[in-house]
Amino acid sequence: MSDPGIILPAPEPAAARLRPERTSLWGRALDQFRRDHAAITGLAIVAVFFLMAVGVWFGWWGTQWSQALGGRWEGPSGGHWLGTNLLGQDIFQRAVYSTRTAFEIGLIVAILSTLLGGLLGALSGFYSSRWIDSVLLWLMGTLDSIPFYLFVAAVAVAMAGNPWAMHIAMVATFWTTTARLVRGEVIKLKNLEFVEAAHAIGLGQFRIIFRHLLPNTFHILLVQGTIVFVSAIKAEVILSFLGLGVQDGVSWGLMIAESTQEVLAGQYMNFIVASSFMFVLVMAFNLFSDGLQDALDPRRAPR
Amino acid sequence: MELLSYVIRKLIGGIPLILGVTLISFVLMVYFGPDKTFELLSKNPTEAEIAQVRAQLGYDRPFLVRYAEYLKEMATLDFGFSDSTGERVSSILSRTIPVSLALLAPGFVLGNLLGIVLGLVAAWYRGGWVDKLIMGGAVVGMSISFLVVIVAFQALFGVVLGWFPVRGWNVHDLPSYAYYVTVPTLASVFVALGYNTRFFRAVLVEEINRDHVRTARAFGARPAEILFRNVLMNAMIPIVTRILFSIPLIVVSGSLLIESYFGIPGIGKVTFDAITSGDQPILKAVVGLTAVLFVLILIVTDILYRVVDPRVSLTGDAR
Amino acid sequence: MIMGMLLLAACSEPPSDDNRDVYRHSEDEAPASLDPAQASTVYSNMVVVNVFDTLYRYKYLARPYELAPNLAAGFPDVSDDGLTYTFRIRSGVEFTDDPAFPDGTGREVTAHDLVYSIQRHFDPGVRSQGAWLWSGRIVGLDEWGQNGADYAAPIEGLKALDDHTLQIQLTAPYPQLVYTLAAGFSALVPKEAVEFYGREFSVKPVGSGPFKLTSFNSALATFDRNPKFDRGVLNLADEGYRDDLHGTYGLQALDGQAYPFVDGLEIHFIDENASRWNSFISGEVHNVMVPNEQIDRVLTSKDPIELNDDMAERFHKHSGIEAGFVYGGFNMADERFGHHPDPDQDAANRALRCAIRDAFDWQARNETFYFGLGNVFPGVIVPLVPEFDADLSRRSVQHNLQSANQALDEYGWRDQLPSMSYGMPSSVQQRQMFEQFRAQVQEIGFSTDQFSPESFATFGDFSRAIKNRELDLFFLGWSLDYPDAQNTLQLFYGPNETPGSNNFNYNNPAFDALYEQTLTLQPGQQRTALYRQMNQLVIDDCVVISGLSRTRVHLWDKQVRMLPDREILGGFFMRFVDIGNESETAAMSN
Amino acid sequence: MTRINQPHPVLRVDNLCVEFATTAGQIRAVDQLSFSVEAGQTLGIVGESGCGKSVTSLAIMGLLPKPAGRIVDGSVLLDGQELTRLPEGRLRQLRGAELSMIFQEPMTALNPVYSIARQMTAVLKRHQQLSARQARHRAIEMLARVGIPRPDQRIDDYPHQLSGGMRQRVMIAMALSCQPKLLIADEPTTALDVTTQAQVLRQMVDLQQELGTAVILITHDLGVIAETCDQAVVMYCGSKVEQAPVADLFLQPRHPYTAGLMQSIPRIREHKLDRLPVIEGQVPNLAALPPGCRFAGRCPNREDRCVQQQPPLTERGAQQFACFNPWNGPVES
Repeated sequence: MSDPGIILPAPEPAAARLRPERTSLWGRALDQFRRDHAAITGLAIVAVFFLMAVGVWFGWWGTQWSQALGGRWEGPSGGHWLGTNLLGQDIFQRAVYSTRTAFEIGLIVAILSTLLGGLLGALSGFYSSRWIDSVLLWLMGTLDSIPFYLFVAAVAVAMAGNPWAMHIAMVATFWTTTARLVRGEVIKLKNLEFVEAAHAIGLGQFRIIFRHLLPNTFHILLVQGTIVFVSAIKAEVILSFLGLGVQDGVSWGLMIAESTQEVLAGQYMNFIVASSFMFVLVMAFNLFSDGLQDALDPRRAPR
Repeated sequence: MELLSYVIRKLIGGIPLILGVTLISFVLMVYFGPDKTFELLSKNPTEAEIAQVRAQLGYDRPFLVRYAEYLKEMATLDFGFSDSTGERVSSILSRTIPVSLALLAPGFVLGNLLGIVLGLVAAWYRGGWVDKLIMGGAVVGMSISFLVVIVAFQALFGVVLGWFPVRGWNVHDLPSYAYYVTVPTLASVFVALGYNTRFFRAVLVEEINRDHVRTARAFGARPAEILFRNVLMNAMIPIVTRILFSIPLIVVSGSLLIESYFGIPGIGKVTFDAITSGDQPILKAVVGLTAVLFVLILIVTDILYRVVDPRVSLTGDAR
Repeated sequence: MIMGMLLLAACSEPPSDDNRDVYRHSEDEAPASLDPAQASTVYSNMVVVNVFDTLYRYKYLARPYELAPNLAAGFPDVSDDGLTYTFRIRSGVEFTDDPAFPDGTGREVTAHDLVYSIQRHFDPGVRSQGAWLWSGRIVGLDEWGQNGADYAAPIEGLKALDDHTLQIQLTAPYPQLVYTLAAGFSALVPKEAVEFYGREFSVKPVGSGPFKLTSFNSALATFDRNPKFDRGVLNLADEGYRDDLHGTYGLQALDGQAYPFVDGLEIHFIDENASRWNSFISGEVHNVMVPNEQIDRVLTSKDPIELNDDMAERFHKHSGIEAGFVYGGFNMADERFGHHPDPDQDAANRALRCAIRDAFDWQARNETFYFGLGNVFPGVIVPLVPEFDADLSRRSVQHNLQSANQALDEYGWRDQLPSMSYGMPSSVQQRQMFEQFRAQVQEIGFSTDQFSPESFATFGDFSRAIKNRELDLFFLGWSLDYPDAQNTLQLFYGPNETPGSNNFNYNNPAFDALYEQTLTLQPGQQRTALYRQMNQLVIDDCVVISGLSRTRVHLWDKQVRMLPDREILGGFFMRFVDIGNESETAAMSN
Repeated sequence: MTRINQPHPVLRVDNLCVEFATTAGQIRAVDQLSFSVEAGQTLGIVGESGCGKSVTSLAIMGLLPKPAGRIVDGSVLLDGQELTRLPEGRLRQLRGAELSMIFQEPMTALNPVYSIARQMTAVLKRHQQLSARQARHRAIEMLARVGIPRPDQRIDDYPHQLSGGMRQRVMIAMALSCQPKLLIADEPTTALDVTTQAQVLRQMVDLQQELGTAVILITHDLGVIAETCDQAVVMYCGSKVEQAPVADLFLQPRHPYTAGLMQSIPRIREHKLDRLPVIEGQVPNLAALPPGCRFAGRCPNREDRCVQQQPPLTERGAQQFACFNPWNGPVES
């Protein structure tokens, strides 16, 4: 076999007897994930941010993000932990409130684009080399050929200030990668015995797709979901800077966009706080996502 | 001859893609796009003037006519004049694209080269601390927003240190080129490096685990030789694919942010201004040409596959 | 190899010759079009008046602004009824050499060129943005445009009597006519170049002004001195020089010398404040208008404006009020809060508008966004025009929550407030301004949802929404076309309602009657009184939340001898700019 | 353990112990392994997959995957030179020159993007300082010697243009092109079909005889051992359970594991063996080895002490085995 480092001289069945290791994909993934300290740390940080976002949802904190509570550009103090911005708004409250915005964008875009990508990818794979597949492949190729920011900007402009324009644009571009991956997996799966058996006993095609094929691509969907989540949060910053992002409310992207002028006037607080919050969440999510990929993709098993 | 017929076949095969891209972008950017009428009107317009300008902009014509016109413009590569300045679109493009290329080329080349080098190093020491350090750095790099990097670099190099200009593009010779291109290049390398390194490492690790690498080691090849001849050369297909396909995205999307922020008169800034002012002729040209570029890159990629891997033939299917 | 070629292609300009004196000017935005027919912005004007000639220009230093002949030989003869104007044009003035002319040599500028240039505005194919200056004013001109814009067809009210004489016949007295002939819109263009370059004339202008455009893109315009340009010498006394005001700028040395003084001109269009500022500090450009966020760092005092020592050591300073203002407006066509046929409801609506106006805190706006340098004034007659009334009650620009709440209670608005949409172009600063305003109206009972932002990706879409009366509230800026209050008061004239310039759709017969009365009046006491009456109507009806004129603080390199001013004056000052060499400058400061 | 007055062996492996770091902890993949090979001799190592035979060959070559695998004890002497303590640079000079190795998968063992010529001459240029022309000449000559028809043309082919058998011949030619003292062949014919297998083996043995190379042949196929080897080492779970001259081994296997292997060989070999014949029971986990004999769990002759302590290597004539209760009966089938 290829690398002696990868195939260790320990035959599988013996291992199963001596140590009760889980044999399913998910069981092994869980074991692998648990041993990945970076991923666990990432998950923990993401959880903290999520709680922060939930708190904002329930109005426990971050409620006074829009009020001008202080003077312009006050330094950190007991009243304003991280100081105030140009309008005298509390930077900490705004950063905390933005956590909710980030999760809203990340979750909505990740869930929708994963659903769309999974569904269309499965359809495309199941009917591979038929017309549905050709049309879907053409659509994916087309969407991938339009430069991302141009596309998002165009959607935002076309939808004239609609608060969901940004989400829709991101979903419309992010689903293609997921769909391609799912398509490949489904093509692989549909030739496997259990699917052929399902055909043989006369199960309907949609039943096969939804009951047998899609669930088996769930690991791809999960990993892609995390990747899209991170991409969405990062894209929001750029779009908000370009004036195409969040329409009402506040987000780290808006804070950074506000701060671009302040930074050059020597006021760094808004910039540092917003970018740090975002960096920590994105970094944690990246670590978490990496851990998931290592755990779920046998080919990415560590070294 | 074989090559020529192949290219022609591929070009014809690219037509649906171009049609798709033009159709989608036409619907979004032109049909439902921004209305330029009121920017061209005076402070005190009359209904008649509004109708007049709308007619001049072609807003009053039916969808299909306008789309057909777009396709005709694509076929003749003549996109007319900018709706804002009245400058010929082709002259805008020929003025701005070289600027963008000169601006982005160093960052693009460096970002990929460094990415490959770091990827090779990490792959060679996979599992070791060097690998962990590089990959840790890559994740950090991936987690920082491009905008944050640009703002921070501009503040650092332009304002705090004052080594480089804060913005602008007043290039007339090599030193002035280096003067203006450095900070944007650093920023784009910084941002691209994390993603590139990760991708290249993954590809290279897969290759480094192959049997022929072990063979080479068993025959006493030096690490440099192995990394170059066995690992890198064999990983060329995914590497070439990634690099080539990132070109159109970088030329438009990448330059958009850098050029708007650094005030550089390249294609990205022109495109962005066209979006925010609804300059449809420019948008039509940029999107259409990007689609053509994609098709060309598809072809170039296939030809390069043939060059880097003897197993690939242009007539049959790859691998 | 490829890189080298790229580099060559990407070069913006050959390096400027060290022996040439080049004035490097910075502006905060790039003009869209350089065609005088579309010279609607300060930025376009900056270029247009330097490349082209206008009949009149504003005096370099005189304030309030005064006209001086430019291409015209003196002021026009006006008939007693004020309807016929006869202009004499200098002879011997030629357009710059350009391939557009036969054998490439520019020919003489004649009165026919002015006829052509004004005709163009009424040609439907030209997309004029300045036609409204003359629309309905000149006999036969509108009809000429409507009848197919045949340039061969004569126009009764606009004709060249000979090569150097132009006659304009008005439909009614129009005291502002001469002002319009100092606007970039009226600049003289040669027909040959317009036809030669077609659509691209807007980026390849050919004129007879003091400079000749050599390159233009959205970041930089470069010019060479027009060697054919000869208007004699600079007479400082005629230009309004006062030793007490201008003595320190080193202008005396230029008195009696032929202008333009510099060999070349560069205008750098730098959108971002910080970038522009840094370019100035590092010497890449010679001048800057101090961006807001630098104000606290640069000034030691705001009234009067004083530079800190370091800045005063290095730079000259001049400050002035902008020729324009920013204001918020209501869409009066909306019966929920605008005009209402029922007098009681109309009064209630008026109370609501007044309450919102009183809730708006100009002081906060000024402090936050203009660093206290804005000039808050009541009404719509801006401080820059002669008709401005410094003694007008400031009641309408005072933040007064108590009176606002009281009025709302009195008219039964409590808990019945309508939802208001606030329109804005999508930008960070616009959003911040909105957030500040929203916080203020929340104090009088509006909830977050009742006061919602509607942002537009392009300014065009924003304007369309205003013109289509889709927005309840909006903030806009206005820059004056000429220093006359009529220019802002026309924004409230009923017949100008949208899509015209009356974005408020304000419709008050009393106002309209006064407006019509002033149209034909020459400047003077009577007209000023009527203007002020109209102003009061607008204030009392709470149509507008107004206003603020920004104070511009100009800084420039001490090496440059000039007085920069882009208000009204536009780019006219550039012909008088001189770059002193180091030793001269040093000698002068001693 | 050591014998005096023997001819000087080309390779002597003494008490070799190799460990791997895994997520389950340190695993001893090779435990106290000793053997030696003389010039011109062929030593077979046989065992189930995972028994440590490939690890042994990599350990000798110094190609254990780093940092997971390392030699924790023992020595490897090539011509009297200690390999385990040699710096990597020196070891590299030996690989391909003094000791060569060919692998199981001829389909993937060659670099697909370079021609045969380029890969063979690279080795020759590296170790023998030949000019490009000389190296090519030599490479063609070697290809001819392993029985490749029209070698002067085939040498410019790319690996994908050759059949599996041809590729393995190329590997053999390449491995022997610098006339190494030792050739390690790790399952060289497993991936080939039966007829090609025999031809390739024959070619390899012929060339080995000609050049006097010592060969270690690693296989799971006892038939291959019988046909080509002088001595055979049987490995189980990382350690040697039996070593004997091939004739003795087939005549009278001593270790019950060897006997088990023998029993399951089909008498008439009509088809190649894809895997070793099945022996009842399961191989223990290397991460948690039992204290006694590693084969005890599957051994028909198991006694109590087999479970408690490890049987030492016993010598009987030319035969060595590690068993308390060796097999004495005939090999049934």
